[in-house]
Amino acid sequence: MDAHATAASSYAKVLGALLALTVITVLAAGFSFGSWNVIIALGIASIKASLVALFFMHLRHDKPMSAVIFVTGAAVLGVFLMICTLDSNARGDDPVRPATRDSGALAISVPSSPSTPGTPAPGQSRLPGTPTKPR
Amino acid sequence: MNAWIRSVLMPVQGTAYAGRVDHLYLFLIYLSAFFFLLVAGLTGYFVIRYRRRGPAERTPNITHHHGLEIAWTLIPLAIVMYVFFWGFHSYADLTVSPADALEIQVTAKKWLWQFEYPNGVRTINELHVPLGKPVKLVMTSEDVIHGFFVPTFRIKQDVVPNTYTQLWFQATVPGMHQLECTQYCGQGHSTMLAKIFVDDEKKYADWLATGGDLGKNMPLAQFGAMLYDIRGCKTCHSVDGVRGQGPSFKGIWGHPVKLSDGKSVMVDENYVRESILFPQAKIVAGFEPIMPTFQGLLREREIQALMEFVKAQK
Amino acid sequence: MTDNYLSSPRGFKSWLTTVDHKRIGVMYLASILFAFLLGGIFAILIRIELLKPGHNIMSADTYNRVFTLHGAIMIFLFIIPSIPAALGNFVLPLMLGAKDVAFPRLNLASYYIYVAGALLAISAMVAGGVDTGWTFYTPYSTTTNGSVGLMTFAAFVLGFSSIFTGINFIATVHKLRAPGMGWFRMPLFVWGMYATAIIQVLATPVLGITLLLIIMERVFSVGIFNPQLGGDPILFQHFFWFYSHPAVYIMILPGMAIISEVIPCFSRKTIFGYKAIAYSSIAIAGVSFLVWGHHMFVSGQSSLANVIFSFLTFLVAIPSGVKVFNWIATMYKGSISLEAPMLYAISFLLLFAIGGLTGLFLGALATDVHLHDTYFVVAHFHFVMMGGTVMAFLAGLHFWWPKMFGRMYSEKWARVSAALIFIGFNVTFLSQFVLGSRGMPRRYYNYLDQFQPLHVFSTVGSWVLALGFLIMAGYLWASLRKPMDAPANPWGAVGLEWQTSSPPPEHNFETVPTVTGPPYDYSPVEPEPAEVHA
Amino acid sequence: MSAAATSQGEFLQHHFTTPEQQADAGKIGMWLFLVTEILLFGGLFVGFAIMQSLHPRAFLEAHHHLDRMLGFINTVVLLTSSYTMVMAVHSARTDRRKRVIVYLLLTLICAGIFLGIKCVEYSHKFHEGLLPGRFYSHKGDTVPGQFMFFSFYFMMTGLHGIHILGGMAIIAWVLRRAARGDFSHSYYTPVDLVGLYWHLVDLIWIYLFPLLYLIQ
Repeated sequence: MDAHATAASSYAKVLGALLALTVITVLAAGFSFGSWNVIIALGIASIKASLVALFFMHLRHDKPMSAVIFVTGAAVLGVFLMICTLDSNARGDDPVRPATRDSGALAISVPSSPSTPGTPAPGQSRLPGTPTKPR
Repeated sequence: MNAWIRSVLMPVQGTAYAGRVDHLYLFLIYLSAFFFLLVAGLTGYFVIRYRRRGPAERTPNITHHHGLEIAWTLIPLAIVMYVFFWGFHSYADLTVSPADALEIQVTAKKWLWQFEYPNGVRTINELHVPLGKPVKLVMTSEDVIHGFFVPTFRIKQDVVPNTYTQLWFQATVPGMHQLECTQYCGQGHSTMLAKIFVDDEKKYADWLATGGDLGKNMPLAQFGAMLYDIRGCKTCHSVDGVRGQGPSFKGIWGHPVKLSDGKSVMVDENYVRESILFPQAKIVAGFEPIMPTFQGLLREREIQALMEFVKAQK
Repeated sequence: MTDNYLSSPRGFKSWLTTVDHKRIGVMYLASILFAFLLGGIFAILIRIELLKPGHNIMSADTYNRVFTLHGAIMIFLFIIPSIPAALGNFVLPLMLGAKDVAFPRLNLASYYIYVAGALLAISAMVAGGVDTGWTFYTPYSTTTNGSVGLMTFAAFVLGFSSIFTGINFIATVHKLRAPGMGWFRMPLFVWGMYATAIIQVLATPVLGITLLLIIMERVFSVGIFNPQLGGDPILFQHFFWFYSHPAVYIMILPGMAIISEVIPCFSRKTIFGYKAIAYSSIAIAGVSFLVWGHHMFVSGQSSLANVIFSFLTFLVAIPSGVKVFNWIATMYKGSISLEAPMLYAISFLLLFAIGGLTGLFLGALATDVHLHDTYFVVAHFHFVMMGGTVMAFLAGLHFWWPKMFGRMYSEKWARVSAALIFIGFNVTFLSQFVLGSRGMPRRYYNYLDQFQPLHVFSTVGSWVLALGFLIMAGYLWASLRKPMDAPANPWGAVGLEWQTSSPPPEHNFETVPTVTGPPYDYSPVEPEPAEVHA
Repeated sequence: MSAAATSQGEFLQHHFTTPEQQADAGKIGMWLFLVTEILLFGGLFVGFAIMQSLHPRAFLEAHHHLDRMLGFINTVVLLTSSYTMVMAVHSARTDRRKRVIVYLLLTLICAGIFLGIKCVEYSHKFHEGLLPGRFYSHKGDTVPGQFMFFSFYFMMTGLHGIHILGGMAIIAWVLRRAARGDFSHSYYTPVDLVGLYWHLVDLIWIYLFPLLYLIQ
């Protein structure tokens, strides 16, 4: 019975922590910390996710196998995200990479009117903004 | 021996870089041959030497050998690391172009290659470059991804829409070199070929000065036939009545043709000219509006020549 | 004795609703063989079209659809499920001494999802076809006509079938091993399946989302892969190959797993370097997630990524090499008998060696730039996929055929067919290495005249291959028509699956087996069974 | 005790030897499935990250159209539902059958509220023309390319919403079984596994909320 009461009250505490963190993350988003904003927001999200995984999903007391599976999956996703980001950024540094980055020159306004996704109309398929010569 | 293997397996070496690629290629051929013969030889030897001689034959219980395991882990590891660095080292050359390289803009679209020189000369499916001078290509695509591949130069690079990719080379063998599209791009993929002409300094200068003025002394119809060939028309328009991506030229001149909007139009000078310059204006019924415009790519005389050519397809 | 899983319970309906892993395995086997036939017909059509340049039997559009279907069918409908879902489903629980897989109903669901995916794929073929190549590269795939949406959805559905098989196998290996069977007493086939299942579970979902994004791109123009809307087509290639490179190991690891069974059996000798082979399977599974970018060396990916991926790619060569050396060492001082499964295993060794070694050419940056997207690549992956996985599949099929159906096939015809397949395969694909090196790009409908002699050579080889497979179909069918004659253990093999009758009873074992010794303990094997079928 | 013994026998499948073995296998299977879900969503997250880094200003501008308050309320609702779910599992484990039913019902109600608020949000977006891809028709944008944010907004929240619906279906299913009295301390795997799934859906939202609603 004691064990029961402890478990139940610890779940309530975890919920309290989760709600508090949610309030904090919303408040933090109201201030500008530059590039730290993303890190703070995702950091808090990760703390919340860990709480859910450790307590609600019982990883803390479960057999280690569940945690191994979970962490492996997260790690694989991490590798995927990391390498895609790395390549995307490294291409950005390339001198011949054109200005697909967000700049006024980029005319990506609204995708072409609801025509079929079929062949892009050639002849004018060259989008405005593309032919900026490198350098 | 080396030269023989190379001549069997590889095309001509059109650049110094090709020589370096072939060097690694040959090394890998020998390396592979060695390991293949090792595997095949041992397998063959064991199969014969230890063939089953009777139903009750017993074998020794050999489970493992640490020394061997380590050896055939570390030795191949050392070899592949060596190959990695070699491949990387040669490749590094390809990624950095010399500062004084002649820069040519390349635009790929279904299914032709378009080249633009610094002085504004434009060509289609035909690239002229000076012998022994570094040439840098800045490439982009107008529709889907294409691939720029010159086997004799051992260079290849995908050409991506809305992105510029680059390649450079320094041709050392005069004459014609084949350019092929290597990234699958649809119906005309295998006909998306172009010719690269490596000319000596003088010939190149002459060609550039005349703006690549082909067919100067040719009769119009004959010139048109040549343009039909090299400007990519033949990828989609046949002259024997076979339906391609576009209508065949056979017997259309002087006849009315039905358009996709239900109207019809006479195939004459004005219509053909409009179709070359503004291909989306009037689409023949049953065909997709996929033809690229040739505005700014063909000179007046070339358009006339093409008209003569179409006229001649009775 | 007559009471086995094939005959009881009786009735067609009992098959359709079965949760018996053996029956599901057999149904999978029938389905994938049909897919193989279909893909094979497309392959022959491709080779006939390429007999001479220009139009032979089909138009460029048809050709593009045919090679797309050949690739998509062979990969999604045949190779990926071939060994795990068909043979693995049948033997994995037997090898572990289990009564079934962990989730029998999920297993049946996986089969029906496979069937649904296959039907969707076939309807995509009928409804306009798909001309994108099995790689679905954007922006081509998002702009071309045809039933790309249906085909990608089919592949998405098939992915779930693969995931469910993977989940099932992992749970089975963890929880259903017979008493006494520790991790290092498991047959290496199980290790290979386990490594495969890890990749299936971790990589396939990314393919799922990639395919959904293609559908979204076609329906909504969401923009992520569309360069004209500010998207990045190269990112698509990252997404695609993040699955599809590990998928190559979903295809080859099970092949390696079969070879690890067949070679000790027909050498009648303990496997050499058990732990090295087991660990190398896991190592391959791990590294397979880090090398996808070698499909993108000329794609416009950053040079930095190129270098990193080239480096990692070479690392994956090591565990594969370790396995090959261990298999050869297993034959040393063995008692080697060349029955059909062993013939295919030896074909595997030779062809996979070529496939693996030519991988070095493609991993090295400088040579890859020249060879990329040429027939060299086509030849390379056919050597790995067909020379590797399909040969291993055939080895396994002939190895376990008596166990599955209780009947021996004609050994004489099996040898003829193995020889024809080996010769035909080499004629077909060795020539393509030369074609590629000389600059023949892949997916070409038309080609320069200079390449014609080698194309003719290759096409003739494909006919020899087809003949080999026809003969195989003949003798396997014939074996099914005769009464059951296979002993429980026709090859004198030591796995648990050989301790039960052929075919096994409904719940696999009369009494739950207990494992007391190491696997592959061939020293005390009784030669009794060899005479039975001789 | 006797109830426990019967439920053991009743739900033990023939190929397992002990209920513990069966429960463990189920758990491994569920976690593997959850990992596939993480990677499925992961693809969208990676796509979002790359596109956001390519078009930061467009994404920043676009996210102002989202209602932070509604997002916040939905986060609270979903976190609460996670709590009621874990309490349902806990009650099942401790043989409080009535409470299992109550907590499962509460979870269902929370899920319903979440979807209701989501519907309100969606209808606002539809109304303003903030639609994915080519259907984007919002007027007066200062930064081009905002449609892509909404492409991701709808794909991510849409896929998440589908998972909520699926979750509601399986919660209803265990609710029925709980009402039938299937569960006890010796057999509550279905509640446990459904709980795991539900927490994962919550966990994904924990990341979606700051990424979509709180960009700076």
